[in-house]
Amino acid sequence: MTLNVKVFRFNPETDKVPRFDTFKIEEFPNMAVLDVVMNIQNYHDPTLAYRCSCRIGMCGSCAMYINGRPRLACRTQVSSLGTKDITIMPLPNLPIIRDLAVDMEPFFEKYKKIKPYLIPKQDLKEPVICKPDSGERELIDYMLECITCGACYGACTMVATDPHYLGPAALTRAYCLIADKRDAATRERLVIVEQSEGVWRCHTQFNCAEVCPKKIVPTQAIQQLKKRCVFKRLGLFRG
Amino acid sequence: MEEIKTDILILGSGGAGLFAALHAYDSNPRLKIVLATKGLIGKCGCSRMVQGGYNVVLDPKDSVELHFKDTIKGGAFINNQELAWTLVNDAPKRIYEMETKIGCFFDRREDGRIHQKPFAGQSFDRTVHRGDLTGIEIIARATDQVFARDITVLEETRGLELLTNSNGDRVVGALLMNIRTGQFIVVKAKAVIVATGGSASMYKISAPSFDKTGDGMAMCWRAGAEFVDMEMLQFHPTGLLAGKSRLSGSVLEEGLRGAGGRLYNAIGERFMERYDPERLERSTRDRVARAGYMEIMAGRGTPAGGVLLDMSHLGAEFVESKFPGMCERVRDIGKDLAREPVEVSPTAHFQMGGVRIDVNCYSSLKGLFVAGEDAGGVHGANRLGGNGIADSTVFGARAGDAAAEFAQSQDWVPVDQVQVKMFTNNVLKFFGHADGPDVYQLRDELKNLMWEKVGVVRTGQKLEQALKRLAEMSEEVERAKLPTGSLRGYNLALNEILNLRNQLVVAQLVAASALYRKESRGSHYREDFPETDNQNWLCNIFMRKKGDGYFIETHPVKFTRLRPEDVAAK
Amino acid sequence: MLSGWTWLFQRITAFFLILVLGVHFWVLHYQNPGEILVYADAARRLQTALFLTVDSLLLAFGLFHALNGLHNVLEDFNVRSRSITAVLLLVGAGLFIMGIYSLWQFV
Amino acid sequence: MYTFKNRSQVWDTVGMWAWLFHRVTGLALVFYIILHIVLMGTSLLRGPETFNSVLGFLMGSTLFLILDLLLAAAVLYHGLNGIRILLFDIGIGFNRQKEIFWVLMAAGLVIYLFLLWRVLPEIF
Repeated sequence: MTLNVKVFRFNPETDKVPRFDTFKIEEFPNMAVLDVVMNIQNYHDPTLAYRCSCRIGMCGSCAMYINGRPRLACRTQVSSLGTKDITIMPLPNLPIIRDLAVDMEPFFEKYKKIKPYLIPKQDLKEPVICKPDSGERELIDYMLECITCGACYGACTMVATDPHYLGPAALTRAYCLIADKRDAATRERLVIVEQSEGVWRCHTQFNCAEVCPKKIVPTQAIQQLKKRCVFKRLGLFRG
Repeated sequence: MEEIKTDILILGSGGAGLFAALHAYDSNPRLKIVLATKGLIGKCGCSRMVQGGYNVVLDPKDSVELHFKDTIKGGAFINNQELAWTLVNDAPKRIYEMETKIGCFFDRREDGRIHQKPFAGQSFDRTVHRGDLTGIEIIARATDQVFARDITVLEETRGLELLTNSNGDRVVGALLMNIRTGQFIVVKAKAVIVATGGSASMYKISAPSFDKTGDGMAMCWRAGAEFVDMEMLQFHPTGLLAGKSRLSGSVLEEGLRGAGGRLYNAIGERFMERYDPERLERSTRDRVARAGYMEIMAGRGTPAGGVLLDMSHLGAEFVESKFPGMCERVRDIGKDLAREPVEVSPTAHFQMGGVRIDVNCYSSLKGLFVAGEDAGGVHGANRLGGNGIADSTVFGARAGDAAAEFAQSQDWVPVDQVQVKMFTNNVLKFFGHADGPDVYQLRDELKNLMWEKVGVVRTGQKLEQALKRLAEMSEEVERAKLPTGSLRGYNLALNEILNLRNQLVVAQLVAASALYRKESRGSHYREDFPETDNQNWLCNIFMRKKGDGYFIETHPVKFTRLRPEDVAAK
Repeated sequence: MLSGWTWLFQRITAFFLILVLGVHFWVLHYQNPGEILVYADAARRLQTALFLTVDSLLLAFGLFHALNGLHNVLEDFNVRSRSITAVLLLVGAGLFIMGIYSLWQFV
Repeated sequence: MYTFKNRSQVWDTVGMWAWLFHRVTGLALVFYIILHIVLMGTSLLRGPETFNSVLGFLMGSTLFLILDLLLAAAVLYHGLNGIRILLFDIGIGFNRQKEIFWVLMAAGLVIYLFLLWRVLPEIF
């Protein structure tokens, strides 16, 4: 089986507009889109630029816009696309370094804005006791699986239209920390996310949830934050 | 050329690099710290790919002595015992730090305390984990903490060479290259911490991430650091087989065997009954990997060259709830881990050998600190599953602390511009190579060569053949071609050449050391010397550069805490 | 920083509108299709306190929901300025006054 | 240095279209409500004759009836999807968002067919 692969090419040093190169690639069993990209780069056109590290869906380096959606190239099986025509473009909503490699800086700038690190409570001396059936971490537990690949960021229309919007990943991280009973900076973070560029820009479009390779629903994290922001406004928020 | 002057330069952003940065900063926030990483911070390297978990003594019924004994026994008694002792003693501190300062959250037991799961080769269930994808939690949270501190992070910036003084006994900085722009950066540093990981990716079937190509080891070698036990390279017994896909070789975690997973050959025999009837699949990695390899070689493997890992007898629900990440990965290749056997093969995984260090990560060169997989001696001839991330965080933290202390008492040493010029020319020359060997062909050849000749089962003859070819390839790679009109920025072909150059250095060290050790021990198995020879080989092999070649010698292991007979007596 | 309040009020008005707008539509458009609305009917209805209250609330909530919705869309496109907010506020206030004035002249 | 941004959108998801229609109907309704208030307000203020002639003209025209049906469709959609959004806001249905959408749309279709059944005889 031969795949028709269209690859986005753009080099900001020399090009004004991007172009597409077409490659014919032989498909083999268990082929992921990352295999396709590496095949092209290794054996067809060594000048192609892309980024990847772990190739098993743990590092989140290889998110690309594949056949109409941001996906992790390594976790997207060619057979799952249901077509032999593959179009590969860089992750949307981010500046392009070259070809398929984007500059993740705007994404991480916003991620850093919500203070993504635990600011531990003073009296925390040893691991907290937390029974799995207490439900305390029920929501955040699966949201912590985020690998900051940026797929949600690339899929979000609000990010596309408003360059200041914090975006799904940063807000999800903010929620995980705000709901973490070990953290001491809850209010500080709520003040950050309740700006108009924060949670209120989410209009429950769910594109983020649709593309998340870890099956996280950032929309839900954002709703949890909205709820807390409103409670805080009403003077009902404790913690 | 861009020049940066800093107190501490850290290469690598895996567990060791990140913990080094955090500890160096926290021990003295006034120090300037630069952390350079080949990919994106916290995303490249293998600590993030840790699946199983982190070995640590937390339960009162367990003890560090037991953990130590398991580690030494697993390492076939050639571990550096002081390093191993440091590992088991510091591990609990690091877990506490992760839970209370860094923000990690590990799985809990019913009573709300940290859960510890069974792993192979251990006398107690002591592996702390978060599901079956533990590395993400550790590395993501540590990266978040780096964001909280004033640490300069250079992303997609690879180390090219360590810079040394004129005597060659003091590391004074490093030459880096910004991959995005192709520009060089000279970093003048009082202390350099190398934590870039090993080079197991030089094997056809291998587990590490693609950007891990032994850069740090090769840099340290060229700078003249002393190495130890380079023949010791671990094969993980259960690497997924997925044909030509890059998914091949990725590890199906050890917890699967810990939980009771069984291995069968193609004719349905539970073959571990023959190799280790007592511990069966829960035997150490070296034994299980070799057993699998022997079965495949004896023609009892599957047509694709693997054996079968079966979890189905444990109940689909159990497997899916305990190992969701593994099930998902196997589902990617159209198989169902919870319900049917999955094809696996030994996969090159981890280098126990590396730069010789002491308990504070000082190498043989002044100003050079090494931590994590780049360093050798902690695990001896075989690493226990779950001791890897413990190693990187424990020694990363120690390197950070030590380098901070060192930097406070030292001054900068001038950088030798001639040396810098030589190193940059050695990269720029490739832009003039319109023709020459194709780097991707060379890389594929290296992977096959290592797999066949320096693999799970070695012989003197094969190793000699490998060494000969590796030497030739080292020359060929210097002539490798770059596509005409290649740009400096984001040039993956150029980076592949630099990777291959480094891998070839490490490959030669592994092969040469393997040829030297005329016995079988742990992960190192010689078909021509199949017995473990405690009479002559309870020793470590040391190597260092000498001219264009190397100097190699052995020293007996110092049994400072535990002698082999103490363990055997029990 | 009013975002939190406006968000909450957008929800409250939405809830009210879902409940009341259906009735409003049904009564005025679909209850007797074909029958043309005449002044006298409107005048009679608006003399009852319930209708007057509901219609006034409908006017206020509908206006807020609409103009705040528009404001949201502008913010989504990163159009944020005090003058835009002021214009929307003025338009809203003007329409509200006019609406109230015409509703209440039958009392 | 970086001059080009990829702005490709995701078009193949239910949520995307639900949101987009919500937006479009919302904006249409903003203009309608302004028009509506101005028209009703001024007509009422100008007294019975003007009111009756304006309303008589509008409600007697087929075009108006058709536009009225479009308006009903917009209000119906915006309201039903609004229910979906309110459900999310109180924390319900994140893992069933598509199903909720289709159920509401089915209900909307039934209501709309009922309205058509009542109004269409007046047009023809």
